[in-house]
Amino acid sequence: MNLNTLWAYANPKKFIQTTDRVLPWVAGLAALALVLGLIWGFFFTPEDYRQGSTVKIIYLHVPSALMAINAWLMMLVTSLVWIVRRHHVSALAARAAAPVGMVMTVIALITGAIWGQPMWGTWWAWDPRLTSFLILFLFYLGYIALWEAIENDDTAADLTSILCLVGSVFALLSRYAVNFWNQGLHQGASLSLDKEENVADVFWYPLLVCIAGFVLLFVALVLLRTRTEIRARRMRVLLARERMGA
Amino acid sequence: MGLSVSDLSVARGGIRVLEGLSFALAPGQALVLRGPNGIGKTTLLRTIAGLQPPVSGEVDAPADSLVYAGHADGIKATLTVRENLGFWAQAFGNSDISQAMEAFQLTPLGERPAGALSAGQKRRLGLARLLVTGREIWVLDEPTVSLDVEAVAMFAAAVRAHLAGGGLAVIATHIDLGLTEAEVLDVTPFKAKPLEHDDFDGAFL
Amino acid sequence: MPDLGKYAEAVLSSYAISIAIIIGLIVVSVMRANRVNKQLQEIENKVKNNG
Amino acid sequence: MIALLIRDFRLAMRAGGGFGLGLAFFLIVVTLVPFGVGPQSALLATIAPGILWLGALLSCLLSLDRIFALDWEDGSLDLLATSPLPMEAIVTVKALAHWVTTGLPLVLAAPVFALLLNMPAAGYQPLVLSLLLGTPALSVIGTFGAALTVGLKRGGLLLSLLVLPLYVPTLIFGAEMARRGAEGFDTTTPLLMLAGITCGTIALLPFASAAVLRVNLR
Repeated sequence: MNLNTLWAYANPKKFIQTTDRVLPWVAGLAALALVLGLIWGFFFTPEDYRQGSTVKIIYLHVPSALMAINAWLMMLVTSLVWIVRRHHVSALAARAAAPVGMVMTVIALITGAIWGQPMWGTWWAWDPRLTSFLILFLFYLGYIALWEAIENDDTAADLTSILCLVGSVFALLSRYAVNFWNQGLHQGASLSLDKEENVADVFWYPLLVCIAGFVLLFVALVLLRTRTEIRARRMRVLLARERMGA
Repeated sequence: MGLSVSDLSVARGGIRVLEGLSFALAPGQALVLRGPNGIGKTTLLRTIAGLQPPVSGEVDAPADSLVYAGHADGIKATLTVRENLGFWAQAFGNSDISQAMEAFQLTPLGERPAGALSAGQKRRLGLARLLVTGREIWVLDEPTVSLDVEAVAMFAAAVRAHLAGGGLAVIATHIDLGLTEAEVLDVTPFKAKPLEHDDFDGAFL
Repeated sequence: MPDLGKYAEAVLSSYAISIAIIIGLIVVSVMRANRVNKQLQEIENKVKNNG
Repeated sequence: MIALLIRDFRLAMRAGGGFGLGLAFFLIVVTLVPFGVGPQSALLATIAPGILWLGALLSCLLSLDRIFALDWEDGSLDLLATSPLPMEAIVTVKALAHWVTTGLPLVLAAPVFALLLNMPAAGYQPLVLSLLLGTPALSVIGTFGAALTVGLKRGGLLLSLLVLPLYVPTLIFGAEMARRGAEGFDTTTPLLMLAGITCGTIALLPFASAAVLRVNLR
């Protein structure tokens, strides 16, 4: 069977076989780390003198915010791999990762808004960080919508990977534009939510476990969804061939 | 300076339709493609014209020597015949359109907006565009659709003149153009064999 | 249960919402995986016996 | 390339070319705002720069899907692809044609519409300058979006969903410059950022749009 160059690198059958073994482990570890991290963070950390118990929200907000950004970076890398190496599995992995990234952005937005509520007195404040997550959410929405709008898989993979490249540049631009725009309102730098600097050790360790949990959860979900995308694509090809063959 | 295609296979919507095609054309030769509808003639012509990359094999022709004419003629209804032709002439780098207007008797229709032309006249305008581009290799997909007998003769004469001038043509058509010197290639034997279904990876081609 | 003070409602709601969304995503992904898997098996068998 | 530009101008000017479309929409948006927000002139004056910038942005968005759709339907795009013109040139000319037929009229009309929202006098010059600098970026980014959705059936909605997030930086710096101008503050920083973004998009985005068009032509 002659594998033409287009296909020599990627091998969905090998991908599915390897993930058969790996997926259960990753899923198990993810569950363990998540449960452990959240329980540790929720039950066994003292109150913060300034923020009271709302500090417990960092165990959701920080990991989800990190994953929201890293998911887009992962999609950027897989898009590049698709453009350069025409590696089918990486294009499908990007398609699989987008919804997970979007959900992480939603969680980051919700927890960020709830956490900021006592400070700002309103459910939503145009804080630069929260606003840039809102813009990232719009990018995810557009990316997924483009995948759904195109029938031909190869064209869809090409177009979405180019959109991902261009979108990343504009997402970065928006990130700084938003920073400029909020300070521009002369309302004084609102207490932005970057927690990393002032997190005492006792809060730090559960946070690390939560972050590990979210990363593992992301990997498990992307592997699972990529396998589904591969099978869905194989189904489309078989159906198309049946129509052509009949 | 001719056109040569070696072991070409083309795909439509990600699925191979034709494979193993090879032929070569020297200047002054024409090739007529026959085959049932939907077998992939259009896809083959678009690949030869460079509009889409082949799945394997290659097409080599001198750079900037191909011109493609598909079913749609690229005519703007609100522009007059002269403006349409003039635009395509400038787009391809030359400006004389009178000779093409003569060849397809479009001079009397010069100032009429293209939207007011009949299907046959529009088609003649589309084919006149070929002359205006000054390209050697014509790649034509069903050029004589909606043409009456007299217009088909006009088109055959234009092709013959093009070939006499050292040009080449690859034409997909069902009706006989009366081009005695053209070779005929039936593409049916080159239909892509569907890959056996059990090779999981193959299904991705 | 730790004493959450006056922010109890905020902390609890954010945990509840986030966990609900994560579980929702997992359930949707797993269900879709099984459905596509089943459909693929059907088509492969159909193609196999009249292939 | 000039031939393509002239042809596009002729097409836009001729009947049904959609030349006044963007302008009319801009006027409608600006006149609707006071109905929605209330006629207090003090309030209108403060939000005038933002409204004018939003109106210009939405008017640009409105006429984007016409850029390639017409050429796609009548086969011109295929023929242009085989012409000596590189695809990048075609895309840039299309963006320029869109800017001249849609963007420029908005820039010229903006001061007139600013009267409706009684914008402070100091704001007129920065508003026009910011629009002049910003609308080319809107056209080039819009052309990228139009190329992405050219083959799709109901591509219009998807086009807005893809393009609006890309408009955010230009909108923020453009509106910020107009607002600072209206309030009498110094406008150099937003001006420089706006000009930078526009130059960057004009220089780089046509390559992405050309790649996308080649994919769509397959």
